[in-house]
Amino acid sequence: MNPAPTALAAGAPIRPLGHRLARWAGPTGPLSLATGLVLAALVLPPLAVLLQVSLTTVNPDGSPGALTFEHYARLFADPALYRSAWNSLLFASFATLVSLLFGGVLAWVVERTNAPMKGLAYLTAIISMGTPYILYVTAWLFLFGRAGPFNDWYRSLSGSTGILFNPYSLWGMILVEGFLWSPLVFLLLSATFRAANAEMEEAARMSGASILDTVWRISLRLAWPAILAMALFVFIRNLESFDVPVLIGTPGRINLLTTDIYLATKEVPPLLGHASAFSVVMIGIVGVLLLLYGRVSRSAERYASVTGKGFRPRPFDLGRARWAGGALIGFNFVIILGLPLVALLWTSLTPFARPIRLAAVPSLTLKNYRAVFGVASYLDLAVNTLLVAAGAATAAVLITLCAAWIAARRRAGGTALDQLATLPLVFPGIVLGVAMMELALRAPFPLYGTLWLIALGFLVRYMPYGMRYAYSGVLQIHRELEEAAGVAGAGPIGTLRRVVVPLLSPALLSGWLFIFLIAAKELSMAVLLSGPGSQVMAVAMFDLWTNGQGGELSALGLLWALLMTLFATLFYALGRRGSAGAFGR
Amino acid sequence: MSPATLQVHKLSKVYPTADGPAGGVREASFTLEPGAFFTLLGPSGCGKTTTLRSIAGLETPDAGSIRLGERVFFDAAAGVNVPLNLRHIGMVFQSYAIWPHMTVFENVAFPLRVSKQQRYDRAEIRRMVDTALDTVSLGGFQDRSATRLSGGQQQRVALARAIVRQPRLLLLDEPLSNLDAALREDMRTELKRLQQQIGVTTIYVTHDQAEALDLSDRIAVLNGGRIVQIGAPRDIYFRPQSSFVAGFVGATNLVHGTVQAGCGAEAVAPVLLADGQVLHCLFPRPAAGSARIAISIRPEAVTLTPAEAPRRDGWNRMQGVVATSGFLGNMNRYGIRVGDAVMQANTGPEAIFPVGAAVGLHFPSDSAVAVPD
Amino acid sequence: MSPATLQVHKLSKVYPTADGPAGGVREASFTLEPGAFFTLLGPSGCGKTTTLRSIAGLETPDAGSIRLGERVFFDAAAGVNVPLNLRHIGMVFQSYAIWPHMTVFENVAFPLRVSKQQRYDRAEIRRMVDTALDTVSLGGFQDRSATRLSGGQQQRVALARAIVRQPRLLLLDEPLSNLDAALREDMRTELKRLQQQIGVTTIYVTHDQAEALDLSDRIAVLNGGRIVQIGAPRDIYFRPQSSFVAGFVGATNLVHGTVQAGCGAEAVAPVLLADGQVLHCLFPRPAAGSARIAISIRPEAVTLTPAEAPRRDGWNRMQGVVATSGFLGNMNRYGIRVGDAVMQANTGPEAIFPVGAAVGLHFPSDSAVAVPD
Amino acid sequence: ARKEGAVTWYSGLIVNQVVRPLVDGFERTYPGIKVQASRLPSGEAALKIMNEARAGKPQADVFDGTAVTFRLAAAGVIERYKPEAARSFPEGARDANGDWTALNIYVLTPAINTEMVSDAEAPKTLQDLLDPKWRGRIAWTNDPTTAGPPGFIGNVLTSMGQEAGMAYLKRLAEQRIVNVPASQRVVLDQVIGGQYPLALMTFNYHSVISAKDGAPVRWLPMQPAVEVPNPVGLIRNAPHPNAARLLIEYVLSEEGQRVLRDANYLPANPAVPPLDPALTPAGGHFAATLITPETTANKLDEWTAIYNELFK
Ligand SMILES: Nc1ncnc2c1ncn2[C@@H]1O[C@H](COP(=O)(O)OP(=O)(O)OP(=O)(O)O)[C@@H](O)[C@H]1O
Ligand SMILES: Nc1ncnc2c1ncn2[C@@H]1O[C@H](COP(=O)(O)OP(=O)(O)OP(=O)(O)O)[C@@H](O)[C@H]1O
Ligand SMILES: [Mg+2]
Ligand SMILES: [Mg+2]
Repeated sequence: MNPAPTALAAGAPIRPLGHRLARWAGPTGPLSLATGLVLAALVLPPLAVLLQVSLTTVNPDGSPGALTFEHYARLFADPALYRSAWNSLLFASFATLVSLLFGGVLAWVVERTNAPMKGLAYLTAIISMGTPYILYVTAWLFLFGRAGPFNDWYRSLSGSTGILFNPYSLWGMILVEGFLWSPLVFLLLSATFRAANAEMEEAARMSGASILDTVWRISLRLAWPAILAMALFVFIRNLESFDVPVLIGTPGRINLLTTDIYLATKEVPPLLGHASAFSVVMIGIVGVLLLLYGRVSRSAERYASVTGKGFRPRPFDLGRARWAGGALIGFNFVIILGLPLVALLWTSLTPFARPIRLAAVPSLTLKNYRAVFGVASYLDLAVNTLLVAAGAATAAVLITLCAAWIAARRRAGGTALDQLATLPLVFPGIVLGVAMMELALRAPFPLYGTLWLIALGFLVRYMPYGMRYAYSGVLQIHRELEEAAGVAGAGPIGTLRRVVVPLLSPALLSGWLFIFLIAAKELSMAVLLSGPGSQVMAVAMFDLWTNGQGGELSALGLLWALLMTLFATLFYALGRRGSAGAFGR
Repeated sequence: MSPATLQVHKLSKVYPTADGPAGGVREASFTLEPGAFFTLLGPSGCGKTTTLRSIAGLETPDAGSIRLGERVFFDAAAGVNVPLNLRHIGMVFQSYAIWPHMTVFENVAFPLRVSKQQRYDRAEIRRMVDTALDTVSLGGFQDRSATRLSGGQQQRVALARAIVRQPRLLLLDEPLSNLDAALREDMRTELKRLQQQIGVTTIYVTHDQAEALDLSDRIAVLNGGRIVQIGAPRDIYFRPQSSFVAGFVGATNLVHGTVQAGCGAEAVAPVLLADGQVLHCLFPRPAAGSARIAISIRPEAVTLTPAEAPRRDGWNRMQGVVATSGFLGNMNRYGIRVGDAVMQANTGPEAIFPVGAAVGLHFPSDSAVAVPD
Repeated sequence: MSPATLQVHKLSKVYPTADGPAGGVREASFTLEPGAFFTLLGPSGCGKTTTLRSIAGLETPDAGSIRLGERVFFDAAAGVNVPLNLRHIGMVFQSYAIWPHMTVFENVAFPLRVSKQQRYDRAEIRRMVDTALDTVSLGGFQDRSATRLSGGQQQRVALARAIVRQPRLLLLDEPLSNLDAALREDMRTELKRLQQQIGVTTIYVTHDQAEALDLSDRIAVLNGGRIVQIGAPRDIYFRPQSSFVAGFVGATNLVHGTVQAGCGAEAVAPVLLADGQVLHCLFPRPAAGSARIAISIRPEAVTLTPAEAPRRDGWNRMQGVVATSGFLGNMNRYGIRVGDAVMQANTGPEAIFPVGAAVGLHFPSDSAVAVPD
Repeated sequence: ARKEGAVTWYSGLIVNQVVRPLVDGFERTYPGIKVQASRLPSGEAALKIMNEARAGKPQADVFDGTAVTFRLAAAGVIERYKPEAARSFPEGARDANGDWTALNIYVLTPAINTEMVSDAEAPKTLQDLLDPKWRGRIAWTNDPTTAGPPGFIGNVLTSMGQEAGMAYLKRLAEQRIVNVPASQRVVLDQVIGGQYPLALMTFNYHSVISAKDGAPVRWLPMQPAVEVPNPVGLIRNAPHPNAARLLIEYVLSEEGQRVLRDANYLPANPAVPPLDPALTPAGGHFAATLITPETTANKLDEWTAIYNELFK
């Protein structure tokens, strides 16, 4: 054949005008558009409110006043800003590192080796997600604090009057935050490791590499894009986190960027301009990170080695080090779950706050449990909470399923959808709460003060997490399975419903459970958005906490965690049965 | 529906990469008669799958047009692009893409359940699925979970799914490449029978020349994104138009030389080799004197004899020494050192020459085909 | 290191599944001479990979022992199990498992860098990697990123990586199955040359009989987790000990019949078929009178003639009608209806019989081999 | 009022201890009117009430809370109402204009862990707090209201005078008081738990409650203490104004105040003495600085600024 001397032969790119538009005209165009509209409707109004609040003064009656840059000016004029920024950076980076190291190594051990007690790791992750942060953090502080058993023992052993651990330090904060988020890292990375191509590792072993060599030179490098994406995600979350910086940083006089913001929101009424300006700046920074993240998570596919065909997971035989792996899982259990639960159990059994000492044992009482069971309204709260959390989780999973599918498959508008869905990650809860409140008040239908509003708020707030779960899930489905549905005549919705959803169900279930669990304990928004008829559990717990009913709080928290665990276990059992049926396992 | 004529015209689809557009397929044109079995053959990465996916609607081509019967599927100039789910095409993927969460029955029934053009009721679906499964000899497997099938069975489920709606066009992307040799042969026979039975126009993608030659009515050989030859299997095999086709479609020995005297099409003419030997070759196309050409000699066309055997009439004879010998079961394969080159020769399993033996290589003139160098 | 004798004794490895232990391999025993090229051949799921992985140390067998030279790798009874990274074995995986985040050089240098037994300095590493890459004809590709390699090149990188430390044993798991036909043949030749050049004891896994026959010194045919025959290629092909081996190692026609009179080993004796015909067959093992047996006749042993051609001396002759015909390039394949059965016959590309023609099937008695039914 | 059928109360009080018993009592007295109580921290309460008012959709009828009142007054969302039941209340316990009426009284004092601090060591005066031995061992809430550090600062400045007060505060700041990001009650619990031996600005009745359970804690009648009324009031354009008035009347009535008292609070109604009379400045004969919402409105920003400058 004689190649015709056309532009083609010259290798020039052939991209007729409107080629990009053609993508939109494709069968997924309408779905992209619809998902985009829903996402925009969810994310952009709060963003607009945020911008407005950050750019206006507040009149005494709380209405927005004149345009001003004062909030930004104040932000940057603060002489302590650079110190706080530095602290924030340290805190976010090292906490991310701790989460990644701890959660990541754990995920690897659980997914890729024959270490014993793997179930325990999952149990730990799930229960820990069901336990309110505040309980967690206070439990750790209680244990490692000045009067905690560890410093107590140290004093009695060494005879000194000082302390061994000072949790009210930057390192204390980093550790606590790191541990707090390691279950999430664990759950998401274990999916990555599960999907890894075992032959890559075996080839290294056959080449004479020890297990450590193999992990360091092969496994980690191959999972690198996924790890990096995960790291960015956790980093962003840490950067905007409030709980730990405030609970630990304030007494320790360690100011982070968010500490100030938090204090501003504690004024009466909260000074939202400041917080909003901060959020806007954060959105800018995080926007850059998100772009980076988008690029990284895209290249994660390059190494995606799963096709599903002939794939058998083959764990490493750790030999005697098996028990070291088991020990790590045990340590994780103790640190993430065991110790805090012991602390909670102790406080729930003592009549008033007391350090853990043998001397206090005779005074132990069940009165706190009696008190909890004596309050009938907890039942309503529990029902409300379950409804709201389940509603938010369901909606978030549905929306992010569409968004993640479009994004992961590079359909029209995919990147935009991904970023829209990830954006709420940077809204501080209270700011988002205010935005939602404003919007609900302006809504033409009765939304304000209903459970719907809380669910909506949770939906926006936790969409980014749903997105992560769904996105990595979609990447694991062999593309041809979907294409076969298209060729067989199914439209995008049909493909999604009949093929993608069933195949994705394990990832979707995990995502659902995750959102459900963290939504059930979310506080800052719940306080603002709940009306008299729509109180949720977290508000009640907050009430107990501010009233110093620590014992009752612990009792309630423990019971709540128990309920959540039962719920999650049931859910997993059902899920497993469901997917066992689906996959013939 | 009755099969229809498929017309692919100047189809181009290249992929943007960091170093500019690459891969894909460029300016592919062909027309398929209704009921034809057409094969795209070529080495890995030559653009076979891209072509197939463009026809299926899984890729949006950059240029060209695709029409089936009177229906325009795609026309870059006119801006027409029918979504894939409305094209009514059956396709079997290389990985089969059997949905693991469904039974065999549900897999095959899927195209009927999602059909937009026509609603099928339960009884109809059951009847059509049963028919399709019977056609691929999988009657009775209806309720088996799709994950509990062997490779060959999966392949047949994929086929049943592709034909259940009686598509106007059937696309098969290397459907046999995942199977082991014995199964592959069985399935090949099966596939051929099936296509003849239902008479659907079929495009088959493979890189296995034996498969292509065995199954097809017509073959298009692709290389580097372009179609380099289209023709009937025997044309492709016996009348390659380039040394690439000669070498890719079946093993061959290529010998280089100069045409001694110009000749017309389908004529036998002498060719002078570098070492001074003269071979008589078949020229499928006219050739000018003193043009440089290559001669393709199939290993199975070569008969080996002890060195002293004379040249037969109308045959060529070369002289060499056995360099390697291999036993392939149904034949022996010899590498014969002739001058600097090693020529391959296949013989029946009974003829045995030891390595180092001097042998004569004999082949008829019409088995030495001239191709452009 | 010099190659050593590999002894595998009663190796068993089964997988626990929901319905009891299944799959894997059972009681496999064989001994390999230093430098031998040994092939495990069998259908998908017969336990080839399991055997190979057990030798490599990637699986822990349930029973048996494995020793290389004087070194015991594994002995279930004695509780010995050398970790895989200390076994000093080279292995090529079916997927090649080339690490995408390294260059070609780094991929090949990896075994040297992580070596525990010996530290190599930079110059040494460079020299050894270069040698290995030259051996597989990839000199000059050192700095290429591993993701930018074609299938054949990846395959050779994997090979270079496996041999760079000069292992005492080389394990290859279907190294050619991902390549296209033309490349597969080239690599086969290459592999054979290479193994002879470095002289390493090699175990090769494949389900392709042509590959096995061509490459191996000895072949073990596996079926359902058990070794059913071990022998030299020609033994396996011409003297199958079961109809499974006959059918799996090369296409064959199996005809069932009854021994008319008992006979000794390597004797030719008449067999009565169901339709009353008598065929003369070769009995590799002694047979008792009136035993039921199967006769294996290779398609390429069958010569087709027009129906009227007479029986040749020492040959068998059957009568049939051409049912199918296929063109495979280097041969034609015919399906001939003989009574109720269809027999396959391969002929050279020149012999052409139309479908429906009555033909005679001729084959020598020693090409009709009796196997247990 | 009965026609309205319901009344909504945004409360900063503790639901289980006070709000629910009050609601139960009210609903028993006025069957047919349902009380919907919503627990809100001050900041959120102010935000919600103001935003609802602005949107023209007020939801709440009744509010309470120290920190909320003056902001709401400034925002103009309070409906003036002088309850019948409060006729007998002292000056400082009701607003002359009727913006608010005290529901109860808070008395804020230091408290010590009795296991860590002996009676002899316990600080008796504000000056004792400057003793170097307390350095880094004093805690207080970081609540930016008059019940938190700003209230303490106000107390010092009011009682010592502007100049002497500032000098004192500067020296106190060198003690590096620990800002605990939690309520006064939680700070007290940390004292009980042994994290800190001494806390400032705790509600004195909390110490009494805990001590009754056996906790090693005691409040110090250090003079002057801080006295803050907890106001209750009516919201302008409330959806259920009449029922709201009934509710306010009820909670201020002797019956309502007894409910408060039984929950260990210090009632505002002089007719209902507290369980432990020694807790109030009057009953316990100690001096206290009364900080009313008006003072708060005038001074809080200034005191908060001092807090931010010196103690954060
Ligand atoms: N999505 C893509 N992006 C960039 N390049 C691509 C893409 N898909 C295919 N290519 C390139 O286009 C060329 C043709 O690919 P195609 O899949 O059509 O080959 P093929 O002939 O089917 O090969 P194989 O036999 O290996 O399946 C290849 O070089 C491939 O690398
Ligand atoms: N980890 C495992 N768990 C359960 N069964 C297994 C496992 N690995 C292999 N098997 C089973 O053991 C049998 C032998 O497997 P093996 O991989 O050795 O087969 P093979 O001969 O290499 O086949 P192929 O040609 O398909 O690679 C198969 O039936 C397989 O299903
Ligand atoms: Mg392809
Ligand atoms: Mg295998």
